[in-house]
Amino acid sequence: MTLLTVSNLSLSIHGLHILDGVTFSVDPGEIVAVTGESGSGKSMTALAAMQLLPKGTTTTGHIMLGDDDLTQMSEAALCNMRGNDIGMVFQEPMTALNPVQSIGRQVAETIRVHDSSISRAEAEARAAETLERVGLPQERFPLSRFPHELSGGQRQRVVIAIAIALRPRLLIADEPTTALDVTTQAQILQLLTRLAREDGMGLLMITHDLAVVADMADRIIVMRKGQIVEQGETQSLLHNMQHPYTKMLFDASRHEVNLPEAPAPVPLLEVKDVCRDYRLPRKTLFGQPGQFRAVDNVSFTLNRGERLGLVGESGCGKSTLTRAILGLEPVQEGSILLDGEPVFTGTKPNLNVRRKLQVVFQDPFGSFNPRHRVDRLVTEPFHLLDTPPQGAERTRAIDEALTAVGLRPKDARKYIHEFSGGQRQRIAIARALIIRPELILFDEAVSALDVSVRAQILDLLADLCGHYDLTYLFISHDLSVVRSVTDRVLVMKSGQIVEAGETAKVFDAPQHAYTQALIAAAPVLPDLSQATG
Amino acid sequence: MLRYTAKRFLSLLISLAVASLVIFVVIEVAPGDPASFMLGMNAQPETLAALRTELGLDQSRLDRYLAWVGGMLTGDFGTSYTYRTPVTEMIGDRLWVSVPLAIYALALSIIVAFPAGIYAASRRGGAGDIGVMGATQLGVAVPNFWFAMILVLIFSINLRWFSAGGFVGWDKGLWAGLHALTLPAIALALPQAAILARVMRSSLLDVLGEDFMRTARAKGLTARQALWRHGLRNALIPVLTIIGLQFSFLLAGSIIIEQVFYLPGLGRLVFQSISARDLIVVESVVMLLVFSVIVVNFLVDLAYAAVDPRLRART
Amino acid sequence: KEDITVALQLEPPHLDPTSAAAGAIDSVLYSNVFEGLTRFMGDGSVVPGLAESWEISEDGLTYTFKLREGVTFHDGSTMDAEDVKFTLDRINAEDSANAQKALYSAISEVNVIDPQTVEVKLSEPNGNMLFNLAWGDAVIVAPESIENIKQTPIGTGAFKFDDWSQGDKITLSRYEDYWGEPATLETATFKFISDPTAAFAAVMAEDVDVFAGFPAPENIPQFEADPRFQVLIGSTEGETILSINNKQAPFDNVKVRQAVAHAIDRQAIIDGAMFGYGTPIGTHFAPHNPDYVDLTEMSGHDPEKAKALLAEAGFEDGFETTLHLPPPSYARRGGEIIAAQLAEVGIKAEITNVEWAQWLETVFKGKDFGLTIVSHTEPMDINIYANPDYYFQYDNAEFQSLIAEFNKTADPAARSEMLAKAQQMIAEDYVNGYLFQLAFPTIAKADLKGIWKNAPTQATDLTAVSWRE
Amino acid sequence: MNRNLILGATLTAVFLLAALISFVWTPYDYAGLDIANKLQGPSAVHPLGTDHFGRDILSMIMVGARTSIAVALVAVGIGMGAGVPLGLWAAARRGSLVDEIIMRGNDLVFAFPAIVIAILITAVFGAGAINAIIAIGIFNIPVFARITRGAALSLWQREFILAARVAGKSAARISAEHILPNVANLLIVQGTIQFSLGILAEAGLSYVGLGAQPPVPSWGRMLADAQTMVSIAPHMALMPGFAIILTVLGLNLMGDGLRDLLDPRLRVART
Ligand SMILES: Nc1ncnc2c1ncn2[C@@H]1O[C@H](COP(=O)(O)OP(=O)(O)OP(=O)(O)O)[C@@H](O)[C@H]1O
Ligand SMILES: Nc1ncnc2c1ncn2[C@@H]1O[C@H](COP(=O)(O)OP(=O)(O)OP(=O)(O)O)[C@@H](O)[C@H]1O
Ligand SMILES: [Mg+2]
Ligand SMILES: [Mg+2]
Ligand code: NI
Repeated sequence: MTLLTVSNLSLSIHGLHILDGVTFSVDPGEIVAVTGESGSGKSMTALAAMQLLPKGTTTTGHIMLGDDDLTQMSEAALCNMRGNDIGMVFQEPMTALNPVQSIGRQVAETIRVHDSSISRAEAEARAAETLERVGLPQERFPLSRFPHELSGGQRQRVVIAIAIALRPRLLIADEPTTALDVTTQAQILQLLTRLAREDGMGLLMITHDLAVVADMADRIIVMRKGQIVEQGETQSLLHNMQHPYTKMLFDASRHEVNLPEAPAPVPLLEVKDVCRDYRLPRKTLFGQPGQFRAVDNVSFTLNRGERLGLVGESGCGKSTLTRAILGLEPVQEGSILLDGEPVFTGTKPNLNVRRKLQVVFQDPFGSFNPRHRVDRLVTEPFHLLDTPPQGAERTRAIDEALTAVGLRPKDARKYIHEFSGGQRQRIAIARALIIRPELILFDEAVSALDVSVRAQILDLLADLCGHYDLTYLFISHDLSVVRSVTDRVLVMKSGQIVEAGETAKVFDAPQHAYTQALIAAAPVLPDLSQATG
Repeated sequence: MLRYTAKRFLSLLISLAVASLVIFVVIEVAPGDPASFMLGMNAQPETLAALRTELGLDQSRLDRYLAWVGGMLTGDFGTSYTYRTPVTEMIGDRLWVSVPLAIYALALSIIVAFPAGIYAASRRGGAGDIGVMGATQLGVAVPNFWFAMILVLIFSINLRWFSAGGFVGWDKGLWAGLHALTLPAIALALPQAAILARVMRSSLLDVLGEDFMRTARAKGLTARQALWRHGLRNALIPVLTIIGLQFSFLLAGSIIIEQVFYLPGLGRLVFQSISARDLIVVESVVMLLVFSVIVVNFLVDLAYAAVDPRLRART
Repeated sequence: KEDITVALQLEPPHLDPTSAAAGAIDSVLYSNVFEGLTRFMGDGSVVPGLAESWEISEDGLTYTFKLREGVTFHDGSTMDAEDVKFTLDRINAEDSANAQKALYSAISEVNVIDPQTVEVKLSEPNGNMLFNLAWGDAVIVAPESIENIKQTPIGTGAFKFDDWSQGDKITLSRYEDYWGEPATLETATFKFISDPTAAFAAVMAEDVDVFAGFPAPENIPQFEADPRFQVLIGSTEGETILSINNKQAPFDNVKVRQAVAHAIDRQAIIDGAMFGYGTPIGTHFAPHNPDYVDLTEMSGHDPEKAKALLAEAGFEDGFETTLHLPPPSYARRGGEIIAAQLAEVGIKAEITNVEWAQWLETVFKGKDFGLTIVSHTEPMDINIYANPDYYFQYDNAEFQSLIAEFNKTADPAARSEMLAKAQQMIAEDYVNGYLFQLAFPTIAKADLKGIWKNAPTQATDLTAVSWRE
Repeated sequence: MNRNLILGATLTAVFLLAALISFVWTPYDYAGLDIANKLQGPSAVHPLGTDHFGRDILSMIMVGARTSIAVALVAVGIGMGAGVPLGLWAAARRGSLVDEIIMRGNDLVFAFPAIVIAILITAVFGAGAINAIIAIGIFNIPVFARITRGAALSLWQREFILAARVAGKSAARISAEHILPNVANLLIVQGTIQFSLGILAEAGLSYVGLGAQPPVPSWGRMLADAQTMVSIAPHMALMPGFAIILTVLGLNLMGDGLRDLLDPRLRVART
C-alpha cells in the first residue's frame, strides 16, 4: 500500500498558478527524488504535503497520507500529524534552528509536543538517542549545545533529528544538502538513505543535484513550471528519458567543453610563499590578539594562456587568495608578481598591475550596483585606464564586450534586474573582458547557476578561450566543472595547497589523502552512454 | 568577558572625561552669574563680590574644573551654589523620584506594548493589526506634554482621581507614591509604548518569517505555540535595544513632564539649576545622566547575552 | 483641621533672609519663622515687632529700642539685645552678603544698654529707618545658629522650621513657646509651583489650600465662580514698568520716550496680559500709598501724538530696538502686546525672551538693551531713580538731590510733598513707560481666614490664619 | 499604491501648503492683536477661534507650520549633511581609528540627554529658532551617521563593491558612486522620521519657551500659551495640538509608506 498519494494537486497563490495537476506517490521504505529547475514548484509540493503553505494559497486535488486526506483535515489534526507522521527537513541548516534554544530542547520539543505525558527527562533521553542516531554522540555534542556551536553539517543533522525523533512514516527533505560541502553532503545523504532502508520510512527528497538523484533515489520525479514532466524508476528513467526537458537537464549536468590547446608556458602570475593572516579578537585582556592563517605558504606559477583550477572545500582560503592576487588586501608574507611586477606595493595596490587583472564573482545578483545601467556597469574597469575611451569608442567597446558574451548591444541601456542569473553572469564576464586583461579570476563563477545555464556559461568560456587567448584562475568546489575547464588544478585544504598537477591526472589518480576523499565524496552521474551502448 | 568589560569601561571613562569637558565648557560660557542671580536686582557690588568669593566663583576656570572633576572622582559632586547643600545629596533625593518614575513609565509601556505588538503581529494585515498600528501611529505623534495637559484636565481637574502633580514622598507609603506618579508615568509612557509596540510587532514579524519558525511548525506546534516558544525570545533582541534607549530617555527626557506635574525629579532640578545658573548642579546632573545612559547600555548588552546564547560565547 | 498647604511660585534658594535678595525667602519665613524689631502688617503699616517700643532722639540720630520680654529662639535660647546688635552689625560688616545693605548704611553704631534695651546710632538722619527695619533683611538672628542658618533657620516666630525637601516643599510647625499669640495651625507646608498650569491644576485639584501670588490671572474668574474657593485680589509694591535704556540712542531723547509712553495702551495690556488684574500707574509709585499722585493722564494712549513726537525727534519712519522679556507672564504677555502697540507707531521692537539669570547679566548689569519689562517689587523704591548707574540709567542731578534731601527729612508733611515732586519729575521725564501696579491674587479654600490680601512685602504671614469651623 | 503613503502624503501636503500659502496670505494678520475679541471659540469669522490676545488661531497655525517645518527641515538637513558623510567615512575605514573615533563620538552624543543639551544651548546662545535648529540638528547627526554606516557596511561586503575596487576606484569615489545611492532609500525614510521628531522637538522647546520667539507664532509656544487656558478656552490647546499630531502623523505614515514602497523585500512579501 502507498504511504503518500498526491493526486491532481493544483495550487495558486493570490491567483498565480504555481502547481498544476501534480500526481505522484511514495511507498514505505521508498526514496523518491524530486528534481527540476529552480522555481518549478518542488518546495511548494513539499509544503503542500505538510499543509504549511503560505497565506493566500488555494489548492485543489488530494493529498492522502494512508487513508487520511490532508487537505480536509482540521488544523488541530494537522498539528498532530506534523512531526508525528510526517517529518520535514528544510534546506538551510544555518537558519532552520532556533538560535536561542539548546539543540536538546529543540529535539525534545517534538517529542513532548505530541505526548505531554512524557516527562522532560524522558523526552531528553529520547532526544539524546535520536541525536546519536544522526551521528551526534552525547559525549561530543551534549544536549546543552546551542546551534551556533555546531557546524553546518552538524546543524543539518539536528534538523534531521527533529524530523525523525518520532519515527515518522514519511520524511520530506527539501534540498537538505545544498548548503554543505561535498564531504558533509555525502554523510548526510548516507544517513537519510539508512533511515529509509532501516525503518521503512518513506523519503521524499527534493534536490537539483542530478548526481545525487541518480545515486540514491528509487524513483525520480522531474518537474518543470509547476508540472511533472516525467517520473519513473530511476534506472529505467535514466536509460529511457522521454521528455526533452529531462534529457536537457541531464545533458547539461554532464556537460563538458573542449578547451583549445594552451600555448607554451611563459610565467604570468607568480605566487611565492604567500601567507595571509586574519586578526582574531583578543581572548584575554592583555593577551596577544589571535591570528588565523587563512592562506598558508602558498606558491604556484600561472603561465600565460594557461587555465588553472583551484578546488577545495568551503572556507579553505580560496577567496582570500583571490583577494590577495587582486591586490585588494595586503599579504603578510611572500610575494605575488604579475608580469614580474608586485600587485601590492607598500600599502597601496599597484594600479599598473590591477589593469591587467579582472575578476568574476559567484553571486550574479550581488555583483552589480542595482542602480546603474549595464553600459555603466561593464565600463567600470575603464577607470583603470589612463585615457578611457569616450563617446563612440566607448559605445563600440561596450557593444563588442556584450556581443562577445552573447548579449545584444541594445541590452546596454537596461538595468541589471531585467536580466536572468545566467545573463547577469555573462555581463560580469563582459565587464571582466572589456579592458582585455591578461588574467581573469573566476571565484565560484558558476556555483550559483542552474545546470543548464551553467553549461552555457562554460561553453562561453571555452569559446572565449579560443578568441581571446584567455588566462584564468578558476575557483570552484565543484570538481566536475573544474575538470572540464582547466588544464591544471591546485587542491587546497586549510589554507595550504596539498596537491597540484594536470587536471586529468589529479582527478584520475589523486595522490594526497584529502584529494582522494574529496573525489570520493563527490557524487557522480552514472555514465549512461556506456550503460545504453 | 573580562576584556569586553574592560574595554567598555575604558570607553566609558573616555566618554565621561570628554563629556565632563564639554559640559563644563558649554555651561561656563553661558551668560549669567549664579551670584547675581541669587542676590537679585538690588544687590550691592560688595555683597556680590563677597558671595562670589564664598562660592569660589572668583577662582580660575581651570581650577574650578579640576576641583569639580577631582571631587567627582572621590564621589563628591561639590556644593550647590544656590541651595548650599551637597550636590550628591540633592541628586540622591531627586533620584528617588526620577528613577521610580522612569521604571513605572517603562513598566507601563511594556505592559501595553508587548501584548499590543504581539497581537498585531499575530493578526498581520487584519483589522486588529490595522487598529493597533493606527493607534501606535497616533501615540507616536502626540506630544507628551500636550497629552499630559489633557490628562491633568480630565483626571485631576474634572474627575479628581489623581492629584495634579507634586510628589507626596515615599514615606507616605508605596501606594501613595505610585498614585502620585501615575499620571506623569502615563504621559511619559504613551509615546514609548507606541514605539515599543511597533518595534515588537516588526521584530516579531521578522522572526515569524524565519526558517526555524517553519521548523517549529513542522514539528507539530500550533501557530500560537510556535510564536510563544520560539518567536518571542528571538524577537526580544531589538526590543531590548529600544528599551535600553528608552530608559535613558525617560530618566533625562522627563524634564518637561516633571515641569508639567511639578515633580521634584532630576529633570526639574536641571531645569531650575540652569535658570538659576547653579552651574555645579547642572554639570553634575548632566554628568550623571550621561553616566546612566552608558551604564544602561552596558546592562542592555548584558541582557542581550542572557537572551541570546550566541553573544554569550563571543564576549 | 490644623494643617495647611500653601503654594508659592518661587522656591527660596536658601533660608537666610538676611543674606540674599530673594523675596522667596521672605515669602516663606517672614513673620512665620523670623521677626524683626518692627514688622509690616497686611495693610502695609509698620508696627512694633520684637521691639515693644522705641524712642527717637530729637536730631533723629539715636533710636532706643525696648525689646519684648520672654522671646526665645526656636533652639530655646533667649532673644536679647546682644542678638539685635549681632544682627545689625552683621548687616553692615565688611563681608556682609545682605542684599539691602544700603538701607542700613546709616547705622553707625549699635549699643547694648541692657538685655532688653538696644541703642542704634545713625550717622545721618533717616526718616525711613523704622520702615527699613521691618524688611525681611533685618530680621533678628542669633550668633549661635548663624552657621547653619541657610539650611536650618532658627528664628523667634510662631512657627519653627522642620524640613526642606529641595525642589519641592518646606514644612513648618507651631512653636509652642512663642512669645505672642500662638498660631492656630499646627503645621504648614509650603509647596513651590512655578508653572502656571500646574498651579491652576494644583488648586483645582485641591492639592493646595492656598496659592499666594497665583501666577495665572486668566483662571481667576473660574475660581471666583467656584464655591470651594475664595479669591483675594491684593495689591503689591510691584510697579510694572516698561524700562527704557535712557542712555541708548534714540531713547536718550525725551521725545522718543514720550512717544513710547503715548504709544502704549495700558488698559489693553492689563486686559490682555493680566486679564484685568492690575491698577494703571503713571509714575513709579504704588497707588495704594497715600502719597501716590495719579499721573496716568500724562502718558495716555495716543498713537497719533506718539507719531508726531517721533517725527519731531527725527524718526518719521520709526526705528528698531530690542525688547528683553524675563520669564513672568506679565512680561512675556505684556511684551507681545507692547511690541504690537509700538509697531503701530512705527517702532519695531524685536522680542528676546530671557531667563532671569540672563536678564540680570545682560540687561541689569550689562545695560545692553533698548526696552525691557519688569516689576519692581521693593516697597517705596522711587529712590532707584536717583542712582544714575541703575540699569535704566536715568541721570538727573535735580532728582538725585531731591532724594538725598528726602532721606534726611523726618517731617511727614515735607516728606509727602517731596515724594509727590519726585513722582512728577520722573513722569515728566518719561523715564520709563509706567504700566500698572501688579495685583496680588491669592486663591484660598473658602473656609480659610486670616490670610493677607495685600503684599506690602513678600510674606505669607500664617500666624493669624485658621480654618473656619 | 499604498494607503499609508497616500494618507501621509496628503496630510503632509496640507500642512506644507498651509505653510507656503501663509507667505502670501493668511486670513488675518497673525500678529494682529484684538484684545476685545480674545478667547473666542471657533466660528465663521475665526474658523479655529482666537487666542488670549484675540489673534486668529488659523492664521497663527499657518504661520506656525512654517516655523515648525523650517526648523525641522533644516535640523534634518544638518543631521544628514554631517551624519551621512561621517557614516560613509566610518564605513569606508571600518575597523580603523577613524571609524572608532566617529562611532565613539556618536555614542557620546547619544549619551547626552538631548533635551538638557538643547536647553543648555539655548541658555548659552539665547532662545530662538536658529538655536533650536542647531540643538535639534546636532542630535540628528549620530542618527544619520549610524544608519549610513550600518547600511554602508553591509554594502561594502557586496560583490559589486569588490568589483569597483578591482576597477581601482578609491574609497571616496566608491562611497559616492555606489554606496550613497544605495543607502538613499533608507535615508529618505529615516529623514521623514527625523523630520517628524524634529517637529515634536521644536514644539517641546518652544513649549518651554526656548524655540522661535514672538511675535512669530510656533505651535509649541501656542500650546504653552494655551496651557493655563485649557479649561476656559480648550480650543487654544486643541488646535495647535491637532496641528502637531496631524503633521507628525502624516510624516510618519509617509515614512512607513515610503519604506514599504522602497524596500523590495517588503514589496515582495506584500504581493
Ligand atoms: N510565498 C510565496 N508567495 C508567492 N509565490 C511564491 C511563494 N513562494 C514561492 N512562490 C513561487 O512559487 C513558485 C514555485 O516555488 P518553489 O519554491 O516551489 O520552487 P522550487 O522548485 O522549490 O525552486 P528552488 O529550486 O529554487 O527551491 C515560484 O515561481 C515562486 O516564485
Ligand atoms: N575577515 C576575516 N576575518 C577572519 N577570518 C576570515 C575573514 N575572512 C575569511 N576568514 C576565514 O578565512 C578562511 C578562508 O576564507 P575564504 O573566504 O577564503 O574561503 P573560501 O575557500 O573562499 O570558502 P567558500 O568556498 O565558502 O567561499 C575561512 O575559514 C574564513 O572563516
Ligand atoms: Mg525550493
Ligand atoms: Mg569563497
Ligand atoms: Ni516697588
